[in-house]
Amino acid sequence: MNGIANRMPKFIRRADPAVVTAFACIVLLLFLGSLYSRSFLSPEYLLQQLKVASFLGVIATGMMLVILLGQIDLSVPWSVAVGAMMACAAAAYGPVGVALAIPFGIFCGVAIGIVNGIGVAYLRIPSMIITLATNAVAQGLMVVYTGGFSPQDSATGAMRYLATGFAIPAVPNAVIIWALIGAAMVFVLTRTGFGRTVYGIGNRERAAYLSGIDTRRVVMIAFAVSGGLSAFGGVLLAGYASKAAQSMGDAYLLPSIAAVVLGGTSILGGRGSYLGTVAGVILITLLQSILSVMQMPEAGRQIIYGVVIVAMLLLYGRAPASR
Amino acid sequence: EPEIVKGPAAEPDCFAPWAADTQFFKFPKKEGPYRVALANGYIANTWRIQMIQTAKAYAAQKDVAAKLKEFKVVSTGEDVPAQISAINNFIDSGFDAIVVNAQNPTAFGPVIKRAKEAGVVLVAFDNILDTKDAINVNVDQKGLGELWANWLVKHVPNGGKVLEVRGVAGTSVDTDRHNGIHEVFGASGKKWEVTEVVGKWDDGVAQKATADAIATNGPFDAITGQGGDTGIVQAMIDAKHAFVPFGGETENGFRKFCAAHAADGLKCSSAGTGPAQVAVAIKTAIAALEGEVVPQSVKLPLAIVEDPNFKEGQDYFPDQSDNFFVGNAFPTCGINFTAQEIMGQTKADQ
Amino acid sequence: MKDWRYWLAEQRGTLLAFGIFIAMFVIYTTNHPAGFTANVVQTASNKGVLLAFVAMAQTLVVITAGIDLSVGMIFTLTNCLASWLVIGTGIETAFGVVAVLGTGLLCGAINGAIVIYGRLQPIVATIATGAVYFGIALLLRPFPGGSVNEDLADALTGRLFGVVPASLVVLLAVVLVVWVPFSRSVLGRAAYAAGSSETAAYMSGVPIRRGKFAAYALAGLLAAIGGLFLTFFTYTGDAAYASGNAYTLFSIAAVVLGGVSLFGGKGSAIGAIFGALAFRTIGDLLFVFDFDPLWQPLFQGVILLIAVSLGAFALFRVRNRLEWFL
Amino acid sequence: MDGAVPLFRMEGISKRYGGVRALEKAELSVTPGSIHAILGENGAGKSTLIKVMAGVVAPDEGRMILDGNEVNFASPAAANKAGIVCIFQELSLVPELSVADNIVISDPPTRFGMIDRKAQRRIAEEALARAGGADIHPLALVKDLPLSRRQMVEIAKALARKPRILILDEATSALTATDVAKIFEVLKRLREEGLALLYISHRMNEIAELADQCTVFRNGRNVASYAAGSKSDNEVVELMIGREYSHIFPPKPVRAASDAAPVLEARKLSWADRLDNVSLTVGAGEVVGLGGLDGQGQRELLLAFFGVLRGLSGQILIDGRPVAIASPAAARDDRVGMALIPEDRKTEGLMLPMTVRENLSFAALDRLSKAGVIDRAAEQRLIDDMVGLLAIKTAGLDIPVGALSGGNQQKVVIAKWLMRQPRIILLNDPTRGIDVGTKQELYQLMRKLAEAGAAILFYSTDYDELIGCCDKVLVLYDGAVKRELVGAEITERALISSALNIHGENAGPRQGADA
Ligand SMILES: Nc1ncnc2c1ncn2[C@@H]1O[C@H](COP(=O)(O)OP(=O)(O)OP(=O)(O)O)[C@@H](O)[C@H]1O
Ligand SMILES: Nc1ncnc2c1ncn2[C@@H]1O[C@H](COP(=O)(O)OP(=O)(O)OP(=O)(O)O)[C@@H](O)[C@H]1O
Ligand SMILES: O[C@@H]1[C@@H](O)[C@H](O)OC[C@H]1O
Ligand SMILES: [Mg+2]
Ligand SMILES: [Mg+2]
Repeated sequence: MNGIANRMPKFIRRADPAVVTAFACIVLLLFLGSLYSRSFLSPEYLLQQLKVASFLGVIATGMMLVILLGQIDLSVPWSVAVGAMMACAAAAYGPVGVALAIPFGIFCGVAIGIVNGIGVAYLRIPSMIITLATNAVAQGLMVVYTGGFSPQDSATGAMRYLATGFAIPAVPNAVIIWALIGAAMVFVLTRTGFGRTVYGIGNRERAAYLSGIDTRRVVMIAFAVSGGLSAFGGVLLAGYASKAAQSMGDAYLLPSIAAVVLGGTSILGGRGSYLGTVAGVILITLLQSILSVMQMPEAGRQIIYGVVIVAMLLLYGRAPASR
Repeated sequence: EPEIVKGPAAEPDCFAPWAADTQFFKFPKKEGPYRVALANGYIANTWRIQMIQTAKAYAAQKDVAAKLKEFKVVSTGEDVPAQISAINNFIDSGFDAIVVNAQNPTAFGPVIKRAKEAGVVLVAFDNILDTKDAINVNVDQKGLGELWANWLVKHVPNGGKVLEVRGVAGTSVDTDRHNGIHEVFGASGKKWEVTEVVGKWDDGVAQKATADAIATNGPFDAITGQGGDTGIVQAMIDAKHAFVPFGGETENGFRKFCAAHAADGLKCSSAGTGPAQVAVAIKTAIAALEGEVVPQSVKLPLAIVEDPNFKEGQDYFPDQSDNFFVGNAFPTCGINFTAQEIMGQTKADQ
Repeated sequence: MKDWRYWLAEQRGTLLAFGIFIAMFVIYTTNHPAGFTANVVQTASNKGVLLAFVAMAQTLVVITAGIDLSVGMIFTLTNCLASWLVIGTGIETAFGVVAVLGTGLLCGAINGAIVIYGRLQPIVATIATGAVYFGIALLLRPFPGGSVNEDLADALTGRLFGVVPASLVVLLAVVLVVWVPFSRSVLGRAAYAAGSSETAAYMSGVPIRRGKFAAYALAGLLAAIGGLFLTFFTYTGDAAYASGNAYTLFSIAAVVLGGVSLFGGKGSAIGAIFGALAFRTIGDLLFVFDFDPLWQPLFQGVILLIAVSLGAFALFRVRNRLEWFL
Repeated sequence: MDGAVPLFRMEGISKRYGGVRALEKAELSVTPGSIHAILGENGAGKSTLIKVMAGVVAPDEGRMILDGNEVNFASPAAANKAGIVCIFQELSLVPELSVADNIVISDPPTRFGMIDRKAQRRIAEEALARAGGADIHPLALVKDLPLSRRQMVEIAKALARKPRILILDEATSALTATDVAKIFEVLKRLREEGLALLYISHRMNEIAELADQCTVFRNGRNVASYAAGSKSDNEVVELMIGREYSHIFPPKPVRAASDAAPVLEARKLSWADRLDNVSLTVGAGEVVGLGGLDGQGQRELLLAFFGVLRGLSGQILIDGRPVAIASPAAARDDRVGMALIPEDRKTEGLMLPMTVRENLSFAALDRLSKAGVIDRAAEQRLIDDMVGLLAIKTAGLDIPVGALSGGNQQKVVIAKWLMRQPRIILLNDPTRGIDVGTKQELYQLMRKLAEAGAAILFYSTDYDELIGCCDKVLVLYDGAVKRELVGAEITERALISSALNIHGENAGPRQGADA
């Protein structure tokens, strides 16, 4: 107990100003929302937001890992869809299928990630373009699949439970899962050799390579993890919606990038903390939700969304001045 | 160049004119068999996949196949110019008729002109064209909105709070349905307080928007959704929102819910037109090539099922995918696919 | 080494893109039911030129080692604006064209200002401004519609002397009027230098900020030319989100296929144009190969995957592994 | 010269970076027609001073006076306009642009608003010729040139700007004697033409040859100014480091070269057109030097051992057994136990924004982890050892390594490899841009490691170092070993003549084979 109390101040002292500001923005957003309606401060609404945020949170976790390497993963949309669809598909194959549904969905995402990883790490194709291409291939595969194989697309009980159940009263399982994945990510990034290597490669891959690191393997693993987490996000989304659909992932690409960067991670790689990503994810989710509930017409919503992101970044996301 | 003639159309029950003043076309008769193309835009959703599967299945039916020399399908994605170019290419390649699900109703002016000059029959369906120079196979979108609103007016006697989950902003489908709903509400004489959120015809988006709306503006006395209705009901269940009357689309998942929870208050009107309208469009194109009289604007019947008439195995299929649209038959046109027939094609069938 | 060898080395990416495009286009036209006719070429060029403009826009920004994820939205916004303004008498139309191009320039300038003077990372900054531009497009055109001066539209999407697609001529003119002067100007060189090594450029007294700003602003202008052309091609304005996004992503693919380095400082808009034309031909190949309709998206994806992997063959020539890391 | 009117004066210049005082009331004046050398330890403030002069860094306080008028430079461009041109080390060439583009970069000739390529090429060719780099093709991309050629381009670029004051910050640190000689001729000519030159270098012999006036910096202050030649080397070094200065090279052990068991051995290594049948052995405890003009394959040889090159022919043997080393990961593996101190510490040795701690343990993470998790206590112990062993001067372990001075950065690179206790250490010109004090520490460390049994292969562009440190030197020319010098044979004369691939005594400098 005492240990935790002792650590808190240090933890705050060490915190990146960007992360602190991002959290301050969250509070501000909620305050502004509460001027419109008290319900924005209700526990149900906040938990509901956290639950919805956890889907983006899981996906953004993978995106962050890749961005830390100085890369990007544009295959998120169809990795999410593939995860969701394939998990549901597995369920068509009897009890074994049902049992393996979740791992199978994740595995398919990992497979996409591995292709990305091979392209980026071994073939040195810019990630922005290889992931765009695998995204197109994944879409093609799912169209073929849907049209020809009598797809089963209902989520299994386990998927539903993960996304919407309550293992702990009042705390949605999705939130717990995000917390677990987040904790694992924090651990990996701060405590393991792999994490250090990720930051090292993000800063200077050449130096990392000459330090005797198999940088290609690390890049490959990071993309595989990103694919897997996108797919897992898809599995959770399918659980939430109780079914899988093709367009599931479309809404997650740009927000996942924005969330990571709003959280203070450098798009050039090598710098950023997971706590920032958490803040970014919550920010984006809240912003979208508040605009939606205010019944802002789509046009106004887009404009405000864009302006708020630029404003927040100008507040704390600026690169240092050169002189 | 078609001749403008007097009705009625060749198969009046199927080729129903949109309105009293709808013109009728009679194209010069061409000798078959014909080369027909389907220029689809977006492809990556179940509705479109189901549509393409139906088109293939329809073109493969014996009597239809006999009339077709070639049936070619191209999907060009979201990009309008790509679809325009596809139609241009079909024209240049000498196709006799082109069926199109247009990405944009107003962008095809030049291509319609070219088709006309080249004597190619152009038939639009689902997302139709703003023109009097091509044939449109129309769904009465506004009528659909009216139908849902009437259902709610009937089932919520004193008016109240309504959640309206809209589709994709800026499309005519969304606007027409929305206008239909609000005209009926306005004329009902009851007091309605409508909360509008955007669901983009997508279960995930609709579910989130609904969950947020319930948490902040709920509870509601009635719901209407243009699509993503399975997600909307799911959000109600998750939020432990009471079941209330619902006017929505024809997704299998939605209908499953309607059937299961009718007793608890989920009284539904489920209506729309399924992807099989592509078959009507192809049929219209062939009829036009054969020199039959067809309306410039064909009005499709709506497939409607309302509480308490949901029949398992006919109106919904408990062990089939949630994602497909059940309204998939147009008996007046002799088109009788069941959705599961289309989506249930297995590897062996191919 | 002889001078021409250096030239060749510099143009390698462009020439490769040219080669890929020609190869694909030959496969396409030789298998096309109508063959290599003026119509087929015109159709292909109208479609290709649209992406070419957006890809040129993307090139300018990528050269500075930035990226513009709002080009598609500027393209969409200017399309919507043009469907209001580019109509009427000659004077009115001309005024409309100027207004549309000015708007594009302004959007690009805003991006540039935010990235350079606001010091924000271009990826997120342009995701955000892209949302704003799309929002404005939607305000202008809540529904598809509007109109355009059809005489002008037909002239620019038609053919000259019955054979040459006018759109290609416009593209060439834009290359000569915008790209060539820019790439050879002091500002253009500053943009390249900033993209290659910002510190080095700064230390050398290169006007990097002005160079980068010019690149972003001109990118907006080029995207607007694209938007204008879209209006000529479709006669209407349409605030379509998915299509705007698609153009942004396609432009990145085109730029890479065109030999422009995403790391900045290297490549040319000419390469990107061929990249764009090649990318468009991938879609056209669907006409000539008889694929099951549901397999078409997969086919396109696979071709794209193969095309972007082509560059990787150079890797097998690398004998010093440090070259992997630039 | 002392009586000459200063062209430019700096008075009371201070600059702080956070807690670090880079400059503290520094003074300097520059007279036309003279070469003014600036000396000082790593981190003494030399670079900061000239960055202030060149408009790269804004000073916190102080005045600058040019031609009697106070000036203030808002940017490097402004300083250039005033006639102050600086050659920063490696920082200011744009790699993707051509040599000609780079030479005219700050003020390209234009016609009708566009860059006039013909004129540009003419200017570039002239400038290259003046700088002694006429063999460099103006259309070549800078990124394709070896370091020594890039330095030539830098100088040409500076000359093309018609400077009144020309500043060279360690501009020769990557060059070999021949190139340096060429540049010196240029500099002397410029002095004749009336330019004011500021020259920063850690090489005492260069300063002795070139300078008219010297200023020594220590801890951000100018501690002494004197006419060149008026102080002995030892006195100067003591001024610089502020302490007594003892003999620079540690004594070499006396023993027969043959009694060392070969640890690292190469047999007929060839690679592309850069390595040509190189055979060599390095024994335990032996320091073997690689000599020759820069760019004769020395760097490639080190990279070949370290598993970086593909398509290598010939054999590498470790402890007499042939091994295949396909990557640095394989090279550092215990079976081989190799370490490479790379050429460029900023891009190959370190991740500048990461902390000193993270950089130090980076190459040894596998050893410091159990099941992938870093044992932080063990990490801390090993880091403390290394910081102590190499006397790394840092404000803390959790500051970015980029904030350390050049010499200390280099120590971090070496320490990070020593953490693995390598048996074979490859050093690629490790003392570049490092002050005498630190150099001396490195020489001693090298010897200590050798005595502990390490096999050391050491490439240096500085002949004094090779002479002072090595038991044996292999001189490379055009990728092949031209001569092996052992023990007392290692003399400056022998090194130079074999580097130029000439055996007669009338060895005159000749153009190196380089493009
Ligand atoms: N941008 C900066 N941020 C923080 N500290 C800096 C910065 N630039 C210089 N310093 C510090 O200022 C001091 C002087 O540095 P400077 O580079 O002027 O030394 P120097 O004499 O050129 O050393 P060297 O011989 O290694 O080149 C050093 O302690 C350095 O750490
Ligand atoms: N971002 C930074 N933060 C802190 N200190 C910095 C930073 N950048 C540079 N420095 C300091 O500025 C000094 C001068 O930088 P410079 O690039 O001249 O390197 P240097 O020390 O002269 O290295 P070299 O000896 O290789 O020339 C460095 O020694 C370093 O201490
Ligand atoms: O008509 C719509 C169709 O075009 C779209 O693709 O899917 C949903 C349908 O309602
Ligand atoms: Mg220095
Ligand atoms: Mg230095």
